[in-house]
Amino acid sequence: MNVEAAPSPAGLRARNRTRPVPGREVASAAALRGSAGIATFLALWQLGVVLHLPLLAKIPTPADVAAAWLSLLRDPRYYLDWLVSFRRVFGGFVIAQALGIPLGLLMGWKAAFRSLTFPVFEVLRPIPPLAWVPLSILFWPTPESSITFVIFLGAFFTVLINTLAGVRAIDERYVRAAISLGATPAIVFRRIILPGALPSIFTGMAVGMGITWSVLVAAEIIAGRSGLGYLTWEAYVAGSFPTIVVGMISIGLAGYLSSALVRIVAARAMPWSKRF
Amino acid sequence: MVETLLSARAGRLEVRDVAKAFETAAGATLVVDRCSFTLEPNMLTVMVGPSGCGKTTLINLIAGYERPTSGEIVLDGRAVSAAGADRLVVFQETALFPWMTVLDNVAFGPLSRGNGTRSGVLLRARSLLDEVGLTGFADRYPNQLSGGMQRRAELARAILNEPAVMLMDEPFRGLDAMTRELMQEHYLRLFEQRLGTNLFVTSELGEALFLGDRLLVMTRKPTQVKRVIEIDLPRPREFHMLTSERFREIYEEALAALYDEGAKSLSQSG
Amino acid sequence: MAVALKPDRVAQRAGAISLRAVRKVYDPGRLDVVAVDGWTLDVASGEFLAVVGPSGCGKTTLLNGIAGFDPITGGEILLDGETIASPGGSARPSADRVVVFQNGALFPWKTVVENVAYGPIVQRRLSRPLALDEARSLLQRVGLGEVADAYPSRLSSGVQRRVEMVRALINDPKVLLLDEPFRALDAIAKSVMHEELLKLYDATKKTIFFITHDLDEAILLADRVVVSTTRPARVKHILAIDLPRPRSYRMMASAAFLDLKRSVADAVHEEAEKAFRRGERELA
Amino acid sequence: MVDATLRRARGRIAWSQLVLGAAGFAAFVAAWWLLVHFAVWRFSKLPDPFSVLREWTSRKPEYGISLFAPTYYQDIWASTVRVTIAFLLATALGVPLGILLGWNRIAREFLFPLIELIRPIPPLAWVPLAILMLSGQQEAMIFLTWIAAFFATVLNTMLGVTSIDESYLRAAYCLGSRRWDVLWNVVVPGSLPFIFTGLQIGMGVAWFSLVAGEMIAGEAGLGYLILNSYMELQTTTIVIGMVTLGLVGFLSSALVRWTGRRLMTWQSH
Repeated sequence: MNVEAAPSPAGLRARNRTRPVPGREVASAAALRGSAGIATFLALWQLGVVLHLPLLAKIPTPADVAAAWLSLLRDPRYYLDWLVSFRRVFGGFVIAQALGIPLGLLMGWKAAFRSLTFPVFEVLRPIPPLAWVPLSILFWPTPESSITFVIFLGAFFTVLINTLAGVRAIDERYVRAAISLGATPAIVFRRIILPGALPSIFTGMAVGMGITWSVLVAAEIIAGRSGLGYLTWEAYVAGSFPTIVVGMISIGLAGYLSSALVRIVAARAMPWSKRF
Repeated sequence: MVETLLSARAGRLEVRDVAKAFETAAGATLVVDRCSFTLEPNMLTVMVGPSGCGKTTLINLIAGYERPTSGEIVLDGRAVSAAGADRLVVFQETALFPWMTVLDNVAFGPLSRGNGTRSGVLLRARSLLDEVGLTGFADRYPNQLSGGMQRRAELARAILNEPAVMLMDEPFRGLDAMTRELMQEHYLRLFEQRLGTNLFVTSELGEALFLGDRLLVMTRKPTQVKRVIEIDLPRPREFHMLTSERFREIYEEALAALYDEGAKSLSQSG
Repeated sequence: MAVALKPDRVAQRAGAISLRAVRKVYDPGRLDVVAVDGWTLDVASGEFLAVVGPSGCGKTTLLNGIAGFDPITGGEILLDGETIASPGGSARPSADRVVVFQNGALFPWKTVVENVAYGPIVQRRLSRPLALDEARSLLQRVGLGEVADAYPSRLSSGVQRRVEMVRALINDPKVLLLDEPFRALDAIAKSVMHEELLKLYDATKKTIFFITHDLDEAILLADRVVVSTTRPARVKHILAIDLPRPRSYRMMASAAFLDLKRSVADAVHEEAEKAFRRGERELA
Repeated sequence: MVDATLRRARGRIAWSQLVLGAAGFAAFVAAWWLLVHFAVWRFSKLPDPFSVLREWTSRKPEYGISLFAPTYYQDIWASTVRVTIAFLLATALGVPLGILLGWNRIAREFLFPLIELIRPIPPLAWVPLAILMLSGQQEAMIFLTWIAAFFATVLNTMLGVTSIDESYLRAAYCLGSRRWDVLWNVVVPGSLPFIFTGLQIGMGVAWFSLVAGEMIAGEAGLGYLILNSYMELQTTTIVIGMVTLGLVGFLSSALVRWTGRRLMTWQSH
């Protein structure tokens, strides 16, 4: 593939594409196939439950799930669960960024500080965040704060490691060019290191956001009294099986929306980058 | 006339008996050995040599990114000890900061050093961008420009910084042969208008002879100066001189010296 | 690489390519990007033909059409009188027409000898040990025996290109299609590779279709140089190179070489500038 | 002379890194001990590092779990078996599916939107459904662990196939390959680096989910050990469980990395 010349939008597509550029018909064919795939899945699910296939015997049908969702949409508690879960996730997530990003930048920027702190993080990192749940409940005064702490842990190491890696991956040429142009260390940090690490920081945020929702669900099951994870668990305990699936879908949706939010922020913060 | 205008400008750089060794897994390797040459003010010195011979190391030493293992580098009577704004490197590929607009990139040096008011610097940056033909691209990000345009923006950034010595480290590498020719013309126009001390490193002999006043042919690693050839083609240089008889003679002479080294270095790394 | 590869087959004189009004349009009916337009050209069997044009002009598209990677929109391409590509039936890639790629395409997960043996294994269904033996002895003959068991990533790009040529030639193709194969090399490694390629060509007399944007390279290597316009690629000028063979890098400093260069330099420069201006216009 | 100076400089860097690392770790342990010992804020509720160490290495552990207790190894074994089964299943199903999705455009267009639809549901949200679908606790836990690793494997494998440089495929075809040759000689080895990235991520999320599953619904295993110790307020045992989880998690990732490196000697690093 060529890398050199001025690519026009058309020219770029013409040259980079090895196969003919897909036209409208091809694109709609793909959409059609995708919908067909999803429809087939739903049909098989419905059929499997109706026919009492093994594994699916106790599973609600898609129709049951839709009905349960509709009735839940009229229940104010459902919206409260959304709110509670979002609050927990964002609380832990924001604290993780606030601590992880500066720490990661510092570790990437100062070799001595990195040598000092890195081993400790390397030892703590492989412990799954949920293993912290019991200690967290013991230590923090309120259940809410212990859930937030576990969520914080879920995102913290990811953002820290990504920030650190982002700083380390900045091309030496940029730093050298800045110094040759007369930049002081403070300017190098603010205008080279910080923006240079941003893509990696946002990658860490996106991954971390995924982890926090996963952690949240488990934490709410183990230690919560409300939220989407608790809703799902409560439905299981109460035997209202369609609501379990509604809960799962809601959590999936919430996770998807949060990730989309990270992507939007990233695109805003890095207008120069094509990655987000 | 040019003489009187620029005689006050300093920028005489001497490389005196410099050696540089690097530590590798296999032990220390000597990359530069007993290397001496002088870059004269208002002269475009070009340096060619086999790839991997240590040209980039020499640039890094002159720029002050690395310290010589022995010998010294002297700029206008003072020994070079660290990187500074008086020596500017234009890197292989490009080192425009991807997260700044073209204008911010060009204005970065003077603004970092607090050299002039912000509006004054931006004004000068804009007029320089006009000069290199990038009017209308000031607010783009580098990755929205073609390779050739990025190189011109980088030239503008370097020139606005007014370094005593410009160090061009194969700046047009990676461009295709045709774009490269156009960039050479651009660079020549800028040099012929401003002069100053320039060192231009390349592995392309045609490029070297088209641009330079003096050619340093380097040996393979550990590198030192093998031949110095004065390129007495008239200025301003024109594209058509590339097919002149005088050019051919110099080319033949340089080619013999260079090919000899290149073949040796290839058989060496085998 | 002075050793003749299968000299007995040189006499067969196969590998003539004919382009008949070849045209390629990307995204027809919508963007309508005409990449290649009206190429009519005969490449004789055993001829070394170079096409020079600015980047993105459509040269690679033309090569892809001959190789069978991409269907063409108009005209036809013939190999030894047989249609291999037309708008109706596009060519399949085949071992008749082996491509050496711009950035190199040695499989990084195979050693040098495994790379070279790959063609005989998949194409002639040779057993693995036999194919490896054949590959190893060929590598030895061309002076690459020492690197036979190395992975490509351990080799310099110059050596990688030499291996890639060997991998192409072991299949005894009718045509070699070279897509700026030396582009990533620096000037000196490039000139060493030129000499290697010239020796290889003199020994095998394969038909070579070589695309580049380096005029010096094209003149030094080829029998004929076709100057292409910028997109859409059309034939702008054809220059017969009458430099004697065998050739060497020293000819680049000869008066005859410079005369040849002078005669097309303006045409090439003009297209380069056109391509450059157009690139900037499209970005603005 | 030059060499000696350079070697000394490098030696200093490595040595100082080691010293700093040890100092950092010591500071961490010391801070932990001090905070617990002087009962700063709520730190009195946590065990101090030395009592954890004492318990862990004790022949007669106060709460029954130490390096010398068979039940400790039973828990490790239970978790390891679950992760291993789930991980192998995820690899066996995920890699071929990922290759199919990457290699066949039609299959990708059919299945990828469905996968994208299910993927945002965190593996742990499957807990209740898993218990409902699968009769035994063991199966439910393996399912949970599997689903986490499965998605990571499928997506990375698919990404690996689609990111193979087109010129390798073209080179293979013009050397005379059939489709099947290309699959074995280009697609599979070419996507191997991505596959192993996927497997590494998969191993990480497998442990992550397993712990949650064992805490919620387990009857043995390290996750269960931690939660059970919590119920009985045996805080030193909680920490032992956590550290053990960190260790086995680290070791299993290292195993995947090592296998990957053995299979990809051709990569230059």
